[in-house]
Order: sequence, then C-alpha cells, then structure tokens
Amino acid sequence: MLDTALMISLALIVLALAMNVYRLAIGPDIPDRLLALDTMYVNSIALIVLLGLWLNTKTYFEAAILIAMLGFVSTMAICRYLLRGDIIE
Amino acid sequence: MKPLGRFLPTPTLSLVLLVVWLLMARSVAPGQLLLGAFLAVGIPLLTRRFWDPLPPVRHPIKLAWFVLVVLYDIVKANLQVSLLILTPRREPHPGFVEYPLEVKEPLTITLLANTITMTPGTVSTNIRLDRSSLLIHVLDMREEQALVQEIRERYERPLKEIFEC
Amino acid sequence: MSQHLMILPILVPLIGALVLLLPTRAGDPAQRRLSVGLCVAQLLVGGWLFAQAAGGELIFYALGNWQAPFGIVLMLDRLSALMLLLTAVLALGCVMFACAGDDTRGSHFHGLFQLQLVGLNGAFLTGDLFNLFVFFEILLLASYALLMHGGGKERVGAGLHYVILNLAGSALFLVALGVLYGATGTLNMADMARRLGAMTGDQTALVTAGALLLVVVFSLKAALLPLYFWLPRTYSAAPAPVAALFAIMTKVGLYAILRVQSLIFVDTPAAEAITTWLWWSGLATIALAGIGVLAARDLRPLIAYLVLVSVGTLLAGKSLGSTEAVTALLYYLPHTTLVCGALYLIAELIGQQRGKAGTRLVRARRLHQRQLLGGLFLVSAVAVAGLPPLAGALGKLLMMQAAEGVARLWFWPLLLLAGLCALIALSRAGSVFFWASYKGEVAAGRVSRAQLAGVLWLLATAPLLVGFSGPLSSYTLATAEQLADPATKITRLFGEEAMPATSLALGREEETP
Amino acid sequence: MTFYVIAEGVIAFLLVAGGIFAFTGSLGMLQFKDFFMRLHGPTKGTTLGIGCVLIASMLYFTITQRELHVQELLITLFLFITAPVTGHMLAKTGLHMHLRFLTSTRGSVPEFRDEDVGQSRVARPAKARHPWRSRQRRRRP
Amino acid sequence: MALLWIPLLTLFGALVPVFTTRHGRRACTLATLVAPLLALGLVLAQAPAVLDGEVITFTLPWMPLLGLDLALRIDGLTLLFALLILGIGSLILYYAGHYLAADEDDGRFLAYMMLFMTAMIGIAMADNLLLLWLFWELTSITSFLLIGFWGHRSDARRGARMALVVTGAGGLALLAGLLLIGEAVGSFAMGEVLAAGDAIRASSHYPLILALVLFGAFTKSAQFPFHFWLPHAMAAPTPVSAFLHSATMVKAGVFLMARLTPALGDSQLWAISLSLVGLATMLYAAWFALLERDLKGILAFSTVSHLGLITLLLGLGSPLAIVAAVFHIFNHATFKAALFMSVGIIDHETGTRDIDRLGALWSMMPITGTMVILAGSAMAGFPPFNGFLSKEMLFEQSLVNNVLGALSALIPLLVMLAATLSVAYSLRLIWSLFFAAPKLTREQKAQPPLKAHDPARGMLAPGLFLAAMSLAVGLFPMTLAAPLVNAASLAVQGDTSPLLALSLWHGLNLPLAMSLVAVIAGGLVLRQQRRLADIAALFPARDASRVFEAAVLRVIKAALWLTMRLENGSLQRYQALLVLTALAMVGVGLANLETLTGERGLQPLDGMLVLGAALMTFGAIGSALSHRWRLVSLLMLSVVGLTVSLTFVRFSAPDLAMTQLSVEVVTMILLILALFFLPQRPPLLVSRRRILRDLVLATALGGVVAMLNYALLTRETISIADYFLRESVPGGGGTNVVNVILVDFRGFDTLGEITVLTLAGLATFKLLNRMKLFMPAGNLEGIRWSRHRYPMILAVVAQILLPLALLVSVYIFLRGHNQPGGGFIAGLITAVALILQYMARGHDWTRERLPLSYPVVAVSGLAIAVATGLASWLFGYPFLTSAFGHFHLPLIGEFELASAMLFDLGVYLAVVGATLMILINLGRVTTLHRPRLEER
Amino acid sequence: MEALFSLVIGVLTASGIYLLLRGRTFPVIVGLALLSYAVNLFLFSTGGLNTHAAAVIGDSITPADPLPQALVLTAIVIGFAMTAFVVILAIRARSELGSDHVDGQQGEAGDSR
Repeated sequence: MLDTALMISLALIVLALAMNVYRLAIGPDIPDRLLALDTMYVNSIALIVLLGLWLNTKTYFEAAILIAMLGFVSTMAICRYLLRGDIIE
Repeated sequence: MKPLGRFLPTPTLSLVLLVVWLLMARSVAPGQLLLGAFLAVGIPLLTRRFWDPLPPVRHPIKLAWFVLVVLYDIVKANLQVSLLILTPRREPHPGFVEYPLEVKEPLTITLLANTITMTPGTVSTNIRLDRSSLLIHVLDMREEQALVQEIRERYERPLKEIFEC
Repeated sequence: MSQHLMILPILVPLIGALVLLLPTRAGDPAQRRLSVGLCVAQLLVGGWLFAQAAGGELIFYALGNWQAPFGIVLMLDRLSALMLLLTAVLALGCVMFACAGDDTRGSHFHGLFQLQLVGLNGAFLTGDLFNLFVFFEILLLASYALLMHGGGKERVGAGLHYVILNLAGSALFLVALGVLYGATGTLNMADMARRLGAMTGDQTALVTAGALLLVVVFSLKAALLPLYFWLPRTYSAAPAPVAALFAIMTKVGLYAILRVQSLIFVDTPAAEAITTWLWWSGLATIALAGIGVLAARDLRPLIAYLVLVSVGTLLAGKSLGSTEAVTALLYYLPHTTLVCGALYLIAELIGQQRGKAGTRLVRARRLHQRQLLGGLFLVSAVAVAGLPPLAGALGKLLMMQAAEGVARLWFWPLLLLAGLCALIALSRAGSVFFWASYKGEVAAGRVSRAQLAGVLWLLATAPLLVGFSGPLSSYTLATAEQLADPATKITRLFGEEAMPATSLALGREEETP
Repeated sequence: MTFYVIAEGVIAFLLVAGGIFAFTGSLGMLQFKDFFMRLHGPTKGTTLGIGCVLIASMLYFTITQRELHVQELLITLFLFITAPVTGHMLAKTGLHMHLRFLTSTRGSVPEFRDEDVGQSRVARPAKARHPWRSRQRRRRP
Repeated sequence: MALLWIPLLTLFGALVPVFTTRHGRRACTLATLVAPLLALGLVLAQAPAVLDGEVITFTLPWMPLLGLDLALRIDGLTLLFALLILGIGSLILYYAGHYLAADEDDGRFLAYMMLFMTAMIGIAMADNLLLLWLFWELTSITSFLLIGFWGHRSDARRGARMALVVTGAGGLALLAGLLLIGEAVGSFAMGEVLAAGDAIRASSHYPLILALVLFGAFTKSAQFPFHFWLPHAMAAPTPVSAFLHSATMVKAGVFLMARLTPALGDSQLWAISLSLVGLATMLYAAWFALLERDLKGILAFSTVSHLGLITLLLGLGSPLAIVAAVFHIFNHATFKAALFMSVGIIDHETGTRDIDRLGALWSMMPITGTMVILAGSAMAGFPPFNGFLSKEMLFEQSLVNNVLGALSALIPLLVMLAATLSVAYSLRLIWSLFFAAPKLTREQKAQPPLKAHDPARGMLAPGLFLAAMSLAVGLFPMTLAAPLVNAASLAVQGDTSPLLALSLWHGLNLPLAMSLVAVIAGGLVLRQQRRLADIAALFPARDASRVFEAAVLRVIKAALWLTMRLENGSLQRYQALLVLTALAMVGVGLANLETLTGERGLQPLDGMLVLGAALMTFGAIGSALSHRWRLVSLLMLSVVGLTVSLTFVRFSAPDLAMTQLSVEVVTMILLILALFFLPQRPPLLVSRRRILRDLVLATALGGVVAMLNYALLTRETISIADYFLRESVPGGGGTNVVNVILVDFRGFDTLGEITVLTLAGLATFKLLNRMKLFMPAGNLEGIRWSRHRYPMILAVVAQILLPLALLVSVYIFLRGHNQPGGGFIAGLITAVALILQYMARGHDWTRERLPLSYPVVAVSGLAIAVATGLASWLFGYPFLTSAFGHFHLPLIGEFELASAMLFDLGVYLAVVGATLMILINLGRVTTLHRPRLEER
Repeated sequence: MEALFSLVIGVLTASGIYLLLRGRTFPVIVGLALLSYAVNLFLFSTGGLNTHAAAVIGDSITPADPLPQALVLTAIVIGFAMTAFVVILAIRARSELGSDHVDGQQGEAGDSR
C-alpha cells in the first residue's frame, strides 16, 4: 500500500513539475515564469522527501532543508530586480 | 527578566533556536542540549543588531490558538482552491480589495499579510508605503465588505491582541 | 625542517600573500620590502632545491602524510627544480620593477603577485593531475586579476578574451580529467602511468582521447597555433611587471605537456598523436608568429609575438622527441623566458619616456635616457633574437642540432627565418626608438632605481647563461635523461612491484598519526 | 499489528493527499487566466501538499526507526515562513509590472500603482527597451 | 693563453673609451689605442712561429654538448687578418680621434669600434666553426651600431638596417651550413673540419652546404647580387667605412671562403660559383663606381669590385691564384683604407662628397692629394704599387684557368675589362678631385667657392702611412709581404702551397700587355665618362637596394594583412577555433574506439530520470534559445541548476547536491546583479550562417562529450576509491568520506580551492575599483523602478531567517565530517543569509550592523587553514597531516575533535568572506551611484 | 539510463558551447555556467551512477566512489569563483568599452536596432 501511495505521490509531483516547466516555457510574463520556477523549487522538496522515503534514508534530507531555506532567496532577488533594478542597494 | 536581558535579549527566539537545534540534532543528549543552549544564547547575541525591536508575545496561549486557526484555515482554503481548480467550469470572480490596516508593527503586518496569503483564496499583493492599507487579490470574491470583516475578526484582531497591546 | 623544504615554494608565497593582503595603504614600503623579501626567499629555496635535484635524486612529499596514489604527492625532479628556480628569478625582477610605482596603480598588487607565484610553483611541483588543475586555476585567476591591475580600456577588453577563453579551457581540462580518471581510476600521474602500462584495447582509445584533450588545454595555455590569438593583445595590455611575469605563463603549458607526455603517456598511442600535433602546430606557430613579429606596429605586441615564436620553437622542439631535443629546449627555455620578461620591462621604460607615442613604432620625442635604454634594448634584442653572444643563440643552435632527418627540413628554415624576422623587426624598432626622434624637448621621466634593478637583474641572466652554458647544458641533459625515464619515478614512488593489480594493496602500509 | 496498518494507511493517505495538493497547486498555476489568479495555486496548494508529504515522512521514519523524527517540521517551518513572502513579493512584482488581469476583476489598483511607481512609464516602449539610451537622451535638455 | 688575451684585450678595450671620454678627446683616443696595440704586440709575438708554418691553438671547453669550444688559433691567414684588423684598426682609431666633430660622443663611437674589432678578431682567430659563427653575427650587430652611428639621419638608419638584415640573413644561412658541415665531419673544431674536406665533399649535403656557406660569405662580402647594402652603409662616419670596408667587415666573407677552401674548395661547383659571382661582382661594381658621384660611393663600389676580384681568384683555385687572392686582400686593405681616410679628410674640410662639386683641390691640400694619388694608383694597379702586383697575378691566373670549360677564355677578357674600368674610376678620382675644375650647376656656382686646406697632422698621418705602405710593398714585395702572404696561402691551401717569389718585374709577358691595355683603355674610358654616364642614365637604374627595400616593405605589409586577417580580435572566432581543435583531438581518440558501449550493463530507466533529463534538456536548450531574453535565459539556467542538484541527490551525492544548491543561489544573485548592468535585450546581429556554424560546432562537441561519457559509463575501472572508503574512519576520523577526502586526503586541493575563492574576491574588488556604471532608470518594459525601496515583508522575513540560517549553518558545519555537510556549505548558507539582509535592508543598514571587513574574513580563513596545515610540522609530519581523537567529558559525553575541523573552519570563513566580498562590493558600487538616479 | 545521462550531458555541453559562441557577454557567461554544469556532471559520472549509495560510512552498503564527488565539489567552487570573476569583468567591460559585446567594438549602436 505504502509503495503504491508513494508511487502515486511521486507521479503527481512529477506531473506537477512538468506543468511548472510548461508554464515556465510559455510565460507569458516574467513573473509567471518566476512563479513557475519557485513552484519547481518547492515541488522538488517534495521530490527529495519522497525519494528519501523510497530509499528509506534521511541522508538527503538536508538538501531539502536547503531548498526550503535558500530556494526563495533567488526568487526574492529576481523580484527585487524587477521592482528596483539592483538587488543590493 | 531584566538581568537576563543582557544575555537573553529575545527569549522567545532563543527558545525557538534551541528547539530547532534539538530537532535537527535528533537527540536530547546532554552534549546536544549544552551545545544547543550555547547556540540559542550566542546566535541572538550575534544577530541582535539585525533585529528591529520586536513586540514581545503577550499572550502565548492566544498565539497557539491563532496558529491552530490558521492551520485549519489553510487546509480549508486549500480544499476550496483545489475544488475551484479541479472544476474548471465554474468561473471564479477575482478582484482586488484594499484592506485598511489597524496593526502598525512590521512584524504583525507581515504576519497578517502572510496569513492572508496562506488562507482562503486571498493573496496579499502590496502594502502602502505608509503602512495604512493592504491590497489583497481575491480569487473568488463574493462580498467585499464581508471579506474585510472576516479578516479583521479572524486574523487581525487576535494578532493585535497577541503582539500589540 | 629540510624534509619540508620542498613545499616551501608554495607556502612561502601563500603565507606571504596572506600577510600582504591585509589592508594597508598602497605603496607601503614595508609591503614592498616584504614582497621582495618573499621573492628572495623563494630564490634561495629554489636554489637549494635546484642543487638537491641536480644530484638526480627524486624527492616526494606526501601531503597530509597520505601516500600516493591516495593522497596528493608533490614531486621534485630536475625539471621542476629548474622551473621553480626560473620562476623565482623572474619574479624577483618583476617585483623589483613593480616597486617603482606600478604596484600602487590598483589594490593588492603584491598579494596577488605572490598568489600567482603560489599557482606557478604549485603547478611545477605537483604530481597529481587534479591538483595541477587547482593550481592552474590559482595561477589563472591571479593572472586575470594582475592583468586588470590599473584598469583601462585595453586591459579590460583583452582581459575579457583571455578570461573567457581560459574558462572554456578549464572546462575542457575537467572533461579530460574526467575521462582520465574514469578510464584509469586514479589521479596521481605516476600511478596513472603505471596503470596505463597494463591497459589494452578500447580503454587506451579513451585514454588517448582524454590525453589529447588535455594537450589541447595545455596548448591553449602555452599558446600554440590555432589557440594563440588571445596572447598578443593580452600580453600587450598587461602592466609591465605582470607582462614580464606572464613570460613564464606560456611555459607552464609547455611544462605541463612535457610532464604529462613524458611521465604518463609515454608509450601510448596518445604520445604519438601528441607529438604529431605539437610538431605541426608548433611549426605553424613559429611561422605565423614570425610573420606577426614583422607585422607588429608596437613594441609590446612585437614582444608578444617573440614569446610566441619561442613557444613554437620549444614545442616543435619538444616533438622532435629525442633527448637532445629536450636538452636543447630546456636550455633555451630559461633564457627566452627571462629575456622576454626583461624586454617587457624595457618596453615599459621606453614607453614612459616617449610620452604619448608610447611603444608604438612611430617617431616621437627623444628619450630622456637614450644611452641607457638603448643599451638595455640592444642587449635584450640581441638576446631575444637569438643572436650571439647570448644564450639565445646557443639554445637555438642546440635545438637545430637536435633536429634530424626530414624534421630538419621544416624546422631549420622556419627557425632561421623567424630569427630573421625578429632581426628585421627589432632593428626597425630600435632605430625608431633610439635614432629617429624629433628634435626638441626631451620627454620627462627617469628610470627609477628599482626599475633599473629589476631590468638588470633579468638581463644579467643572459650573459650568465652563456658563461655557465656548459654546466647548465649538462644539467638540462641530465634533466632530459631523467624525463626520458619515467619508470624510475614510478618505482621510487611505489616500490619495486609496480603493477596495477597490486596497487590497491599499497595503501595499507602507511599510517596516520 | 493494527497500529501499523493504520499508520500505513495514514501515511499513504497523507502521501496521496500531498501529491494531490501539490498537483492541484501546479495545475492551478497552469489553468488560471491571469497572473494574479495563477498565484493562488502554488502559494497554497503546493505548500500544503509539501506539508502533507513532510508529515508522512515524519510519521514513516518515526515508526520504522522507532525514534522521534521531527526534522521535517523544520522544513515546514521554513516553508511557512518563505512561501507567503514569495507569493506576496511576486504579486507585488506583478502589480508593479502592469500585468494584465481579467477584465472581470473587481476593484481597482491604479492608486497603488501610482504610489509604487510614481509616473506611469519612463518613456515610449520602443525606446524603453534600451533604458540606458533613453536616459542619456533625456539628460540633454 | 696569450691567444685568449688578444680578443679579451680588445673586448676590455671597448670599456676604456667609455670611462675615459670625460678626460678629453685626445686622452680618450690614446687610451683606447693601448688595447689594440697590446693585442697587436701579442699577435706579432706569435708571428715568427706562424711564419714558419706553425699553427698555434688554444682551447677552452665551453659547451661540450653543442660542440662549441672557446678555441682560438693563429695560422698564416689569421696572422694576416689579425695584422690588418689590429694594425689598420689602430690607425683608424687614431684617425677617428681627429675626425669626429667636437660635440659627438667619441666614447661611444670608439667603444663600438673596439667591439667591432673584437668581433672581427674573433672571426679571424676562431678555431671552432660555431665560435666563428658567433663572432660573425657579432660583426653584423656591431656594424649595425657603427653604420647607424649618426642615427638621426634617415640614410644612416636605412643603411644600418639594410646591412644588418642582409648580413644577418647571410649569417643565419651560414649557421645552417656550418651545422651541416659539423654533422658531416662530426666536429666543429676547425682543425678537424679543414682536414675533412673529402668527407664533406662526399657528403650528400655538399651542394646545400656550399650554397648556405657561400650565401653567408657573399652577403658579408657584398658580392653580387647582395652587394647593394654596402654603398648604403656609406652613411656611416668615414672612419667606420674605412675600417669596415677596407680591412674588416667585408673581408670577413672573403676570409671565410679562404678559411674553408680546404674543406669546401676543390670542386667544380665551388670553382664555378665563386668565379662567376666574383666576375659578375667585379664588373658590375666597377661600372657603377665609374658612374657614381658620391666619393664614398665610388670607393664603396670599388670595394665591391675588388672583393669580386678576390672571390674570383679564390674561385680559380690554383695555388698561385690563392696566393694572389691573399696578397690582394692585404693590398686592398692598405690602399682602400688610405683612400677612405683621404675622402674623409676632403669631406671634413670641404663639407661635401660630391665629386662634381669638388675639383682643383691640389693647390689647397697637396698632402691629401699625394695620399690619394698614391693609394689611387695602387687601386688602379699602376706599377710600382702593390695593386699592380696582385693584378698581374690575376691576369696570369685568368689566362691559365679552365673553370668554365669552353667559356674559360672569356675570363681574361672580362678581367681585363674590369681592370680597365678600375683604372678609369681610379684616375677619375685623382683627376677630378685635384686637377680638373669642378663641374658645377648654376645654383652651386652661386654659392661661395670651397675653401679647404690640409688638416692637422694627426689626421693625415695614418692615411699617409698606409699609402706609403702600398708603395713600399710594391717596391719591396719580398721583404715586406712575401713571408706573410706565403704563410697565409699555406694556411688556405694546406701544405701544397708553393713558396712564391713576388717581384715587380716579371718580364715582358702577356699579363703585362694586358695591364698596359687596361691602363690605356682606362684613360680612354675616363675621357668618355660623361657620355657613359648619359648613356647609363637612359636606363633607369633598378637599384637592388630599392628592390630590396620594397620587398621588405611588401613582406611587412603582407604580414600585417595576414595577421589582421587571422587576429581579427573576435573572441567568437578564437573560441570556435578552440572548440574545433578540441573536437579534432578528441575525435582522433574516439576514432580508435572499437565499441562505444563497454562491458558493463546498462541500468534501467525510471520516470524520475526521464523527468530529470527532460528538465535539464529543456533548461539547457531553453536558455540557449532565449539568450536574447536574458532574464528568461537566466530562469532556464536556474532550472538546470536545480535539476543538477536533484541529479546529485538521485545518484547519491548529498554533499554535492547541497553545494550545488547553495552555489546556485549565490550565482543567481550574481547574475541578476550583472543583468542590471548589461543591456537586457540586445539585437540579433549575427547572420544565419554564423548561427548554423555555431550550432554545428556546438552539437558536434556536445556529441563527442556525450560519447566519451557514455563510453566511460559503460566500462569498468578499478579506482582508488576503496582505499578512501576503508581508511576514512580509521585514518581520517569521519564517516562522510567525501568530506574526509576534502579536508584530509586531498586537503591540499581544498586549500587551493579556497585560495581561488579568496583570489576571486580580491580580483573582483580590484575590478570594481573606480568603475563607472550605466544605470537604467526603469525596467525592461519601460516602467520606472518601484519606490518601495525595502519591501517590509522581505525585511521582516530576512530578520527572522538570519538566526535560523546561522543555526542551520552551524549544524551543517558540525556534522560535516560524519554526515553530508561541511564548512563549505555552511559558509554558503551563512553568506546567503547575510546577503538576504543586504537585499532586504540595503547595504548601508547592514554595513552599519556588520562592521566586518570581508577581505580580512576571507584571508583569516585561509590563514587558519594554512596554520592548521603547518601545525603538523610541529609533530614532524608533512603539511596538512590531520589528527583526531575522541574525548570524553562528563555531562557531555563522547565527542570527537579533529584538526580537520579547524581546517574546515578556515574553509568556512574563506567562503563567507569571499562570497560576500564579491556580491557586496558589486552591490555597494550601485549604492554609490543610486542617489543620482533617484533625484529625477 | 547511462545513454540518457550521456545524452543530457551532451545537450548541456552543446547548449553551453552554443552560448559561448555568442557575441555578447551575458550569453557567454550563461554558456560558461551551462558548460560547467555539464562538466561537473561528467566528472561526477566517472564514479558511476549509483542510487542509494551515498559515500557515508554506515549509511549504505555499497557506497559510491567518493573521489569524483570530492573533485566535483572542488570544481563547483572553482567554477563559482570563476563565474563571479567573469560576471564582474563583463560589467567592467561594459563600463569601460561602452558595449556588452565581447570584442567591445560593436558599441551601443548595435543596441539601438
């Protein structure tokens, strides 16, 4: 049961990622793409966690923490860029 | 609290840090506790200068209740939004609402804005420079006034109580 | 202490650089003194190591006490000792020159300079392929920074090309490393050599691909024909003491090729392909660089092309393959490096006194110190053109003698014609600079004592190399013989049973504290 | 034994639910007509989805390895701190960039925009592609 | 040892004038003379033995590997040349002391002369072919300096350069020839080479050797068609011409031919080439000497002609011819030096060298006149001067030769013709200078007539001495010249030389008749000189020097064109070349690969992998395609970055995944910073063909790399990995093997790596110094920047995140040795958290709260790492040897401490310092500029 | 799987090289970044593609070859340092040369089209 659930979950996440990519590709505007990218980051957290479940290990867990913590920084940077131009004033 | 102030300027933060440390270390061995305590004291001291003076938490219990409420709302909101997404035939009625702010502290505004973003079909989009009001984008707007009222009652008031007075 | 002596060429400039990088005001005399002192120290260490290596002894230094092939091992043989000493000599001249004021045109000159030396010395010492990559990057990044010293349009434009090309080169380097590691399963050069010895079939084809890619990267650094176009502009744009130091940068590429081919890819199909490549592109480099020498309308690019000629000569000479050829090129190498360095410094001095005309080959105001500069220019020009009585001529003679059979048919005429081109171009330059001047006021600016010291230090080596040509040439002969005998290195490093199958067991013996 | 069955069921449920939430979040991003609406999906759906998966993971490891595994809370913490901020900033950016929204959208934004930007545009769009030039041109008078 | 002193004396002599020049001209000259005179004495001391046929040698090994020894010899030929060089040299030095104008730098001049003398003496004395070559090239260099002594004059510069290039080229050819000789003989020692004539002639390279050596000799001796540099070299001060073109420089070529006669001579090829070239030179130059108006030009052409004569004689090759050649070398040196000196005097006194402007000088300068008459007669070959003797011998030899087979009969006729011309120009010199009236043009007549008088005695004496010498030798050849000449010719042709009797009167014979005819015909020719000149003027002279200069110019232009074509300054081309080279080289390797797929089986695919591959492909191609929409390109790049780290997760490299992620964020910030300063949407400027080319190149290299990768992935190798896995815990004290490798096994790499990082920080600091920036006022769409400078929510979140991030980084740092993590990742986390502060609150605000100097942080990090490495020295272990131990403390329990952690701390600090240095400095630059932007 | 992996590396390399051959500094930088991804993956893959084999003792039964991982880590860092430098150099070049063309000669004129 667990395996099946895992697979379903993985498949859904993979599909979600694929949709993100699609949005990233078609845009139409920069914020759309940015949103897509950010969502990709978040979805990949799920991917890593699911992988950890699949392999029954927590070795890769810190990578997920890093994405959660740092992933948004680059999104912020681009937002700032779009809003203000230079990101460190 | 006073004598501790020098070493423990922000006890809440220190507590959070200690908890987080123990979470990460996955152990409550004395060594880890000691190290965690050291860090929980040291890091706030190091980063103290980066903190604008924060309003202290006045009602921890209310805070807990608030968190629970928000969590519940998140789940609810998500179910709603998911439903909206999965039933494409129903056209949503999006709209912008300007929400006049009563809270003034940056932290509370932030918390409010974040809460709004996380909960029912709303995303906070902009805050006026003078912090007087918040622009909210609503995914499916029925009644503007009701929404404002709901936010005020459900989120802003508790927040105000917890932090500001 | 003496067993640690070997790592000093890396540590001395590194620690020195750390001190120098602490914030001080520009042109601090203490900083200058320290920088010169560091160079002197390296010279002493280099001399000591040179003397040690001259005995033919191979010295290894296992970093972190991890034995090869598992840890990184530094290796000192005659070749690396020669290069170390050469670097130290060149660096001292450059630093002395820079102390006259070039170092204040931007920040951190001395620190970066020492880090550049770290990179150079490390590259010459290391016995590990990946470590070589790391040191390459150090020396490259330091060279980028030094190139930008003082700023300016020309430098930035040239620097952009130099940097981007070298970054692409670094990427290729890593690919090559990947292939070699993937195919051999080791990074230590000697270990790789011994594993290659036991390899057959398709694996060797892969190794060949990796080896050739590696050589492409080194050729980029050494500036061989299709890959040298960045050099003239870059070297001309660099500040004088830096350009002078750059004279050894191309030689790093050469060194790497020499090291890799003579140690790792000795009897593999790769060696043959490398030789062919080096031969033809070396010759073409001589030819085109000779043409470039003629075409140059400014002294700095002219020198750059002379550097290229020497690169082509050295590498074509390398591919002659014989011990004599290697002897010859090793004899020629220090001379050409030092003299090209000196020439850049002299060009700077000339440019200083010619006002706006700089080092362009046009009539300009009379030089303030015509006699002095003319004399310096004459000596260096004679040296660099490979004319007697300086060592360039002897080196060239040796190279020519080493060419045999059909090879000679290409090598001799090209070498001689390139010499002729140099002669024509340098005589033109000299007569423009020192004879054809406008009458009227003399340009201001005198050669400072530090500058003169730097130039003289470098130039003095030219007659010295002639005077001691006998001992030096026998040293280079010994070096060439040592290079031709990689087996000794392998057995010295791994003991007698140097078969790949047993190699994995070797690591067990050592202990860590 | 039943404990494990139930636990397994719970974990499986959470996993699937997480997957569905994440999926709908991304689907929303794909489906909605304008940027501001698209924003809603990821900020809520995906965040919650990840939350579910994390809880599942927490439970799973706690149960299988027989010790408390609550590290995942940390990720949740970070996520709950960062995700709304991202949403907010993105919305702000979208507002700033004059992104079109559905005509049926109620309410208005120009006031906010004016406050945000000052004037409406710097120059004609054609020129504005090269702001450096347009800037120089304006300096002349 | 005495032999070594001869060149050494002259060499040191070169220093004398430099130091004595301040004591006045006279003292300087006299002091300078000491060295050559001493050397001359040394030579003379050897003379008796040499005249007896002995060869004195001296050898000092120099560079045995090369076959180069410092070997000197004195035999007859050397003796002859040494005497000429030192003797005439001394006279000319003395003369030069009077010649130079008062304000000229006599010290430098005399020094050059002495250097040149050294080089010449070296050629004459070299007992080693390579040594000879060294000195040979030295004469080229020093002659360049001498000819260009008046460098402010353009003709001097041109003449000097031409001489250098022609003789230098000759020298290079000569080198090749000498090397070939050395190879044929097996040694460069002169004695062995001279004895190995047969071996050389038998060598298959003989024609080549001959061609190369003769090319060298001909260029030096100004033989046709390489003669053209010599007249141009007349731009030199006269003492230089006197020295270079009478006794030395040009004689070097002749000397070489004479010297190598035993080795190379005695073959048909040798004879024909020498005699033909000699004849042609002799005639051609004599003709031009007759037409020339410049006094020194006349002498230059006559020199060329006489050198041709000597070459011819060497070519004829019979013993007597060689004697004649040697004798004429001597004779020519004496009278030509005298003539040059007198021309110098005339030039000095009258200020012109135009033969047409001069005339009737006899009354004004009789002593000079006498000198010219004496030397000129010798040049014309009038009896009883020495020139007559050698010319008679030439006539005699020309009659008996058969070098040209059937055409040999032509030689006497041509020789006679040349002699006729020689008489004519000699007489012209004497006559028009001293007795005829000047042929002035109208403007010249308007100028005041020339006034001149004989110069001081010091200037006259050397010339007079030499002129008298030529008469004396003519009168008493046996006493004055025969021994020397005999000894010299003995040296030239081995031991078969007949001892010759030289005498003025040979009886009435054919040569005498030929002389007579030549003299009479010469007179007649002279009378028609004007007409001849007019005829010659009809044919526009294609001066070889012009041709040469034009050729050099054209070559330079062509070189310039080619260089500009190749180096068009386009980085794209250079990179394409790099790619192409790499492609070709790897292609060679791959071509040998038999099968691409190796023996290791393939692993199955799954959905995640396909997704990852799709993401990466999408990102890569997307960012390539959208490179003009830069922000989009950047977002695509970010996809790749994310997927790469996911790949690392998937393939069991947690450390890498974390590093990649954090580096990704920092890189992103950096690139966005860059985006702000670079145009955002540049135009498409390239052609379709260029795009196609790039696509092909890119795809090809991509394909090759993929093939390499595939081939590697499917093959087994035994790597050294097992060792690390085994030793990590017992040897390195950590369970995270990657980290143990980084900080321990290969800590040296890591040290280098953080050095690179620190360097990058410093380098960017350097770049940002005094940078002027372009700053847009609005974004891509033309919208002004938002006025929300520091969005509040961001600020609050940054504030909350900072302590948490620090905590995480401490955690990551501490666990690094045993679990994925380590100083590097921790450093990046800290750096990112701090950068977030900067982003949220601005530079100034953060700076105020974090008054750290990032360079100092980075440098101290590096210092800690180095110090950790050094500490192991204290225990007698190599640099970077690690130590670790498990400790037990009450209450805390067991914990581990390792020196590697200290090293890792260094890494941490270096990373934090360097990263912030890079980003913040860039950010700060904008801060400095921003206010201006805000004003409007 | 191996084939797919190699293919991806090939695509990354090709895209990187294509961008590297562009005339503006920004694409070149992006190209270098792509190239370094490709190179890092390449280097990484020389240790083999292993799932669930982190080189942490006690964590997995058959740990992967840790050496390439360490090398890639070094390479990533060095690549980052280099990217940082070249980015700032590009900015500087634009400031000095007035254009973001790698050869600096096309000038702003090119931008106005």
